[in-house]
Amino acid sequence: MKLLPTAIDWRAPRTIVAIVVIATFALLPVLVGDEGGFYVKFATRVLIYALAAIGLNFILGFGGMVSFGHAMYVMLGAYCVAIPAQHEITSGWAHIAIALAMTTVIAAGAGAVALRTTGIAFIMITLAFAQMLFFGAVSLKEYGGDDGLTLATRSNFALFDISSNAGLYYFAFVCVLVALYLSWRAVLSPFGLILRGSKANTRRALALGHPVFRYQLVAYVLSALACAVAGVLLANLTQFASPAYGAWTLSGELIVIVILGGLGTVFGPLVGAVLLLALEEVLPTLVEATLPDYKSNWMLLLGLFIFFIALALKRGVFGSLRGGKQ
Amino acid sequence: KIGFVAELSGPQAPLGQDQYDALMLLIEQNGGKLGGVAVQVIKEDSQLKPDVANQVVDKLLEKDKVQIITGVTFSNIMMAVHKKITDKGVFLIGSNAGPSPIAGAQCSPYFFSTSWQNDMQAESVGKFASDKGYKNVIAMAPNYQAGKDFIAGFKRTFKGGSVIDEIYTPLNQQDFSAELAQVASKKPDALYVFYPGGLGVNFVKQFQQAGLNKSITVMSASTVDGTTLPALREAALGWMSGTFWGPDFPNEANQKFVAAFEKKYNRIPSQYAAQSYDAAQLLDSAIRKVSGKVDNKKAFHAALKAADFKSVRGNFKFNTNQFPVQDMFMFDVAKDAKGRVSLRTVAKPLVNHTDSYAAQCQMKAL
Amino acid sequence: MTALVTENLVKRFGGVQATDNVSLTVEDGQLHAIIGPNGAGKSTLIGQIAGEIAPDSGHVALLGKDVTTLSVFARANLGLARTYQITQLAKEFTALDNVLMATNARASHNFSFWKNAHDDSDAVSHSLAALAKVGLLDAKNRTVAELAHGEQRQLEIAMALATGPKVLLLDEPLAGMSQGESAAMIALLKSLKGRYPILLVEHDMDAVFSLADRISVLVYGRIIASGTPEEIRNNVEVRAAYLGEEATA
Amino acid sequence: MSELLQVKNLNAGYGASSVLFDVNLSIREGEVATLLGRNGMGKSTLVKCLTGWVKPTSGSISFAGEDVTNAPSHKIGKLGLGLVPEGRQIFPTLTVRENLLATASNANGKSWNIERVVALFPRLGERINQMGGTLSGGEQQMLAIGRALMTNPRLLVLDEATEGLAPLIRADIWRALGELKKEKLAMLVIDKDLKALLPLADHHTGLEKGRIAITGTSKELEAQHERLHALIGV
Amino acid sequence: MTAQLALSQLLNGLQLGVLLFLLAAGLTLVFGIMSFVNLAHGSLYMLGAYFGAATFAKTDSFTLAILAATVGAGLVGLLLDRFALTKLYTRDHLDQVLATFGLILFFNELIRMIWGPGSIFMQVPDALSQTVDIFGFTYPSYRFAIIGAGLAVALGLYLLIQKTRVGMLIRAGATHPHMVASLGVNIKWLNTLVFALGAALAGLAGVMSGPIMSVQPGMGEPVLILTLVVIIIGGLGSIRGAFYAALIVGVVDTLGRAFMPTIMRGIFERNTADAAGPALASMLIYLFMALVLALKPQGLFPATAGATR
Ligand SMILES: Nc1ncnc2c1ncn2[C@@H]1O[C@H](COP(=O)(O)OP(=O)(O)OP(=O)(O)O)[C@@H](O)[C@H]1O
Ligand SMILES: Nc1ncnc2c1ncn2[C@@H]1O[C@H](COP(=O)(O)OP(=O)(O)OP(=O)(O)O)[C@@H](O)[C@H]1O
Ligand SMILES: [Mg+2]
Ligand SMILES: [Mg+2]
Repeated sequence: MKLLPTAIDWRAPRTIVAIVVIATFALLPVLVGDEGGFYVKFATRVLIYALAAIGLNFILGFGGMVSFGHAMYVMLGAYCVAIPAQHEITSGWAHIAIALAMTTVIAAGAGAVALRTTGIAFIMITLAFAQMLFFGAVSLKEYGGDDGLTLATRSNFALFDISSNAGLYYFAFVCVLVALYLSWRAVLSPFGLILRGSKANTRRALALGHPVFRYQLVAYVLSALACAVAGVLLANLTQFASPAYGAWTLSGELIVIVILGGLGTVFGPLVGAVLLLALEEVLPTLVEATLPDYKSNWMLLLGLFIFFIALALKRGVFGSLRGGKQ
Repeated sequence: KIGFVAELSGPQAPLGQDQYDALMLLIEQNGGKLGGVAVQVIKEDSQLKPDVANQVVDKLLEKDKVQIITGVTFSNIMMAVHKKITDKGVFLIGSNAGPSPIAGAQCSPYFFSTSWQNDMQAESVGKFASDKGYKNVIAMAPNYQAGKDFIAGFKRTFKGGSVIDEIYTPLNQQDFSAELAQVASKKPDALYVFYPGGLGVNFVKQFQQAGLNKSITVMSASTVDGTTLPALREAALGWMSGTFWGPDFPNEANQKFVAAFEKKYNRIPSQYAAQSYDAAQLLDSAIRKVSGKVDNKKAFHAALKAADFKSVRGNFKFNTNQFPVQDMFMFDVAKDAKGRVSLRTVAKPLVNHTDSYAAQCQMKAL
Repeated sequence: MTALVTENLVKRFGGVQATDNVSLTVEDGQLHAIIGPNGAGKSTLIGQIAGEIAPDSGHVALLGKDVTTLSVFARANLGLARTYQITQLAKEFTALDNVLMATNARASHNFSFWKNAHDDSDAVSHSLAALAKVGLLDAKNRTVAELAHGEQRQLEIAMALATGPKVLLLDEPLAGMSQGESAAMIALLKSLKGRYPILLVEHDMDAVFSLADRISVLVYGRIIASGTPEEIRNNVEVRAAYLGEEATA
Repeated sequence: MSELLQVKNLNAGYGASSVLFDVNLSIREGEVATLLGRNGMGKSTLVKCLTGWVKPTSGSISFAGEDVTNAPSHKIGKLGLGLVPEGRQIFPTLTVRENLLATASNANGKSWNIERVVALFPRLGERINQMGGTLSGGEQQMLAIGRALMTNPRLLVLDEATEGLAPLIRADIWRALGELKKEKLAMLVIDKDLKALLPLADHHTGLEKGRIAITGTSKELEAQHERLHALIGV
Repeated sequence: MTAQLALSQLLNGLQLGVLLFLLAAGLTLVFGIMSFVNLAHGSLYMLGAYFGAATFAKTDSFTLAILAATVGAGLVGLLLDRFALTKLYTRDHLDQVLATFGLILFFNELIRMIWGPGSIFMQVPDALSQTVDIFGFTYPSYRFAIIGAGLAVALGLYLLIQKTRVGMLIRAGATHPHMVASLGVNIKWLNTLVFALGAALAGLAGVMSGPIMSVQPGMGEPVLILTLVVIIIGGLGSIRGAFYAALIVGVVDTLGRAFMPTIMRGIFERNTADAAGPALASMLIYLFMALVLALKPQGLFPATAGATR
């Protein structure tokens, strides 16, 4: 698998980019100082999106399962904070535990049905599940329906204090690092090898004796869990949970992040998240500075940018950099 | 520095655009000032996404350090940012969305609305229907929070007849042929609908095409308004709509506003523009009162609360929950003097109307 | 023990009777060849034995166990390995990774998330040995897309061998190989013969007659003859339906 | 007789890896040539250069009087190069009949039609309305040959066209190719069956690691038995 | 419930189905046959609606509007294909997803810049603005016209794809484009043709729905999702499948909406029924799709009986 170097080459552009990105994130709160609370929050959002994208990439990039419904797990995670909080349960560990448990159950069920199909049908059936959950949340009148639910305070993690912005930031940062490391290990492990092999040729994998369905289901649930944690964090960041977090547009955005960063690379999703969200932030300002009348049309540029990236780079931004030794 | 947040992209952008244009209109009329103080409006697009709204509000609060935020188009966006803004002690002047929790239990001294609580429009239509003595009414709305609120509000004030059927359509549904066939077959005295934005455009057109304009009276809320009428034109003639303001209001403030708005933007202002214009006037009056010292929160709050300005809607004052107490009107769609399709006042079903959640609000002192 | 038994297998595709009551046995250590005209149903038969195609009726027994209702991977885990007539490989994998995937199938499941698959020296050396057997050691780090057609055919066989099979199903292993490689492959099959029971489908008659212990001839989904190579070579019906002149050569 | 195909000093490869080095080959109208060599020596790569799938890094190819070194595939096809590719590549979602008809053409005044193809491969007649993708391997191979003939080519290129065919059919194909040769159809044949190639072909080119290792007429080749043996491992 | 009501609901379902078919046909052609995932198909629909509405407003001729929409969208499709998308055909599906997602943003914003953010108005043509009385109920004649036009297009497409050489080549090119080229066919132009045809059909659907739905930026996306559902249920790449699936989805959706609440009220008490009914109705087609896929992963009418060996 040429996309995946077997050993790290410290001088390869990919490694350098990865180190620079990680280091920047690590130092960001220090760099921007007290005045930069906004940037810290923005970076937290980037990390949260990255975490969800890392989860999605695990099945999309490595397993070939294009889920168009992963936002539903983000939404689920968010509601697993907001609803217990409504009932005075504020422990963050409890929120995470509930989110993980709920997600495991739902993802196992949805995955088991969805994985009966492949390709485009899989895309659509995952979308279908997400839409059902979305409309389900919209009809939750006692929990705000589509107006959503506000959180009085952030979750209470005994060891980590996330009530400050920097605290939440570092918590998210640690989650992303852990997710990156775990997916790096998993992808190179026999499990990952078989998962990738099943993507490349399912028929052969089966004939070799691999229970492909089980591998895929496990991968699907794992990836959903990452998204659920992202949802927990998002609810804490915005102090809000709403069906909008499960809208198909967010599922689409996650896919875009993964592809933009570089499909089937471990680090790509983080780069993709940084790029997409930074563009959404910078472009309006840029357009305003040059063509003030057209500020609200900045999405035109974003669209063009995404289009040309897809056209020019075969493996996304990070994926197109040279990797380590083959 | 004033922050302005609204939907400025996507299908719902016309609402946000009207809010923005009206705000800027007043500031321009005042020579770039509000209350005698030069202001800078920082405009942000919430893209109808709660997490984006959060993001832009963070930016306004922490990077731009604004002291006042106005705008906010949709209820779910309001819910996502309301707490964050008011917790910071920044004044939020809502010029559209008025979800019930904010009028009730979650009310805050830092929040003022120059529009309405969501149920108010529905209640005025309900009252109107009672006054007219309709017996059998069918109510229709999309199946989401606001849709349910609007039907509940209608039923609250509709007395003497019965709602023979409530039809909730999926939020993403664009074609109403099935429901219209249903309605036609039941032959109600009147139909009450709530279909905001593009949904309304679809609904009105399809209603007309089904040949129902002649046979069924329609009372609507948030369906035919300044943002949808340009797309609907003759198709909406005869439709009725309940709200607090119409461009034909004779009071002087309004005549001036409508004329200026039409002159500058070359279109009839919508109620969203009117609400936002009032928000701007409110700020203008309050800032003037404290002579620009917005930092003195107590004084500024009192100044806002006094609502000492000439609202384009005429009567205006704040209730305990800092939502307006106002008259509610009924309009129908007709051609105006210049032959354009617009709203025309036909009745005033509710006078000095208050919303029904104020009782749940225990307003903290500042 | 009988390694493989099929009993009255029947399979229809619409109007085509692809398999018509096929019963055959492969004894332990035996190389059983199946020959027959194109479209006779040989690959379909292999598919039914491997579990990819569900027979309309009939049974398959593997190493004394009825596996008719078992899934493809369950049969593989019992020790059944196959090659495909039309190459089935993981295209963007290197040759080594392809074989490594096969090697990893020796354990019936492999939910190991932690260790690097390439750090498992046992598995790697086992895989390299399989590559060496088919003469692909030099190509181990090339991706499948970079391999010539014949090399892909060789890899196909390496993968089947690497799973450590108890029974081998080979669907035209020599197809696409040049004369030189064919000869090497025949030698390899000879060395495997006796160690594994093998069911071989092949159109290369030199290979079939030099390798097979027993030959069955499939025509229009039916076994029309079964016997030693000598018997088959001299069977008039078989010559008319399949062999033509070549048998005399 | 004029040169139908002329390959001069051809170099080609995939990305960074070079596969062909200074290959020369020419075929005249009505002539039959072969490419010999073990697996991976570059035979198919040469074919891909002829069809425009792989662009040469240097050298030139002319076909039917035109320089086609960098011509698009469809132009080469129109000029009359009929391909039976490695691995068949028949259209799985078309029926047998449609496979034959879809790209048929009679631009070159030859007269292949469905009846003739079916007469050559009766098996295809029996399967005429079956989807291409469900044919057996050998049936697909027959279809691929039939499909190429239906374009009425001036030069028929067969890349391992007898792979996976039953002995009887293989014999049929060799006989058919013999007949085509009589009709003065030029051919380039890649096959491992030297026994069949020697009587059919006029001249041969053997490749080793992308370089020409041996050339000559059938007679000349038989004379260099040792060399041939080393080259293709007979 | 009267027989008339049931019949008019059936017609409603048919009309929705036909409209969906116009979109699905183009999408399934490029998607299933050329193996190109074109998320921007909805944008072409939107462009068609705008071209049509603008032309109609200028000329008052619905015929011209239809012409402008079809030709205009087709032309945009042609240009897109020639100058941008060709490169993407041989690439991974996900690259195509990314690129066409970019195009969606681009087109939506472009439309907003040109025609403004609000809905624009499109009237029903005078000749079709009446209602027709049949079997004792009235039905908008415009909707009848949609049904008629859709059925005609369906027939034409069927003949084109199944019965003509072009159709065969299109299908052949889907799996082995190189091979088609080597057999002497200019596959690029063929693809362009297919793409433009799909785009033109999307444009046609756009202009036909203009007088019914609101013509506004972003109108393509909800429709796109529904269309995807249709082609999945129908089986990728199958025009026949798209046709039946579109009609089934149209009818199921309409009847579900029309009768589900009543049915629910028969089962549950009013409050539960009012909450569950519409929620279920919104999920209905998704449920239906999930059900179809769970039972027949290839869709109802798969294009190929495609065994690969
Ligand atoms: N999925 C299918 N649908 C319809 N017919 C099929 C299908 N699969 C195979 N067939 C038909 O069944 C018959 C047997 O096919 P099979 O592949 O088993 O032949 P084979 O003996 O392996 O031939 P070959 O030697 O050419 O590979 C053929 O006629 C083929 O066309
Ligand atoms: N797409 C490709 N990318 C990179 N290298 C390739 C590619 N295709 C073939 N090769 C390499 O080029 C060399 C020549 O391949 P080619 O297919 O021309 O061989 P061949 O003589 O046709 O062999 P065979 O008899 O096995 O078909 C081989 O070493 C092969 O590994
Ligand atoms: Mg076979
Ligand atoms: Mg070759």
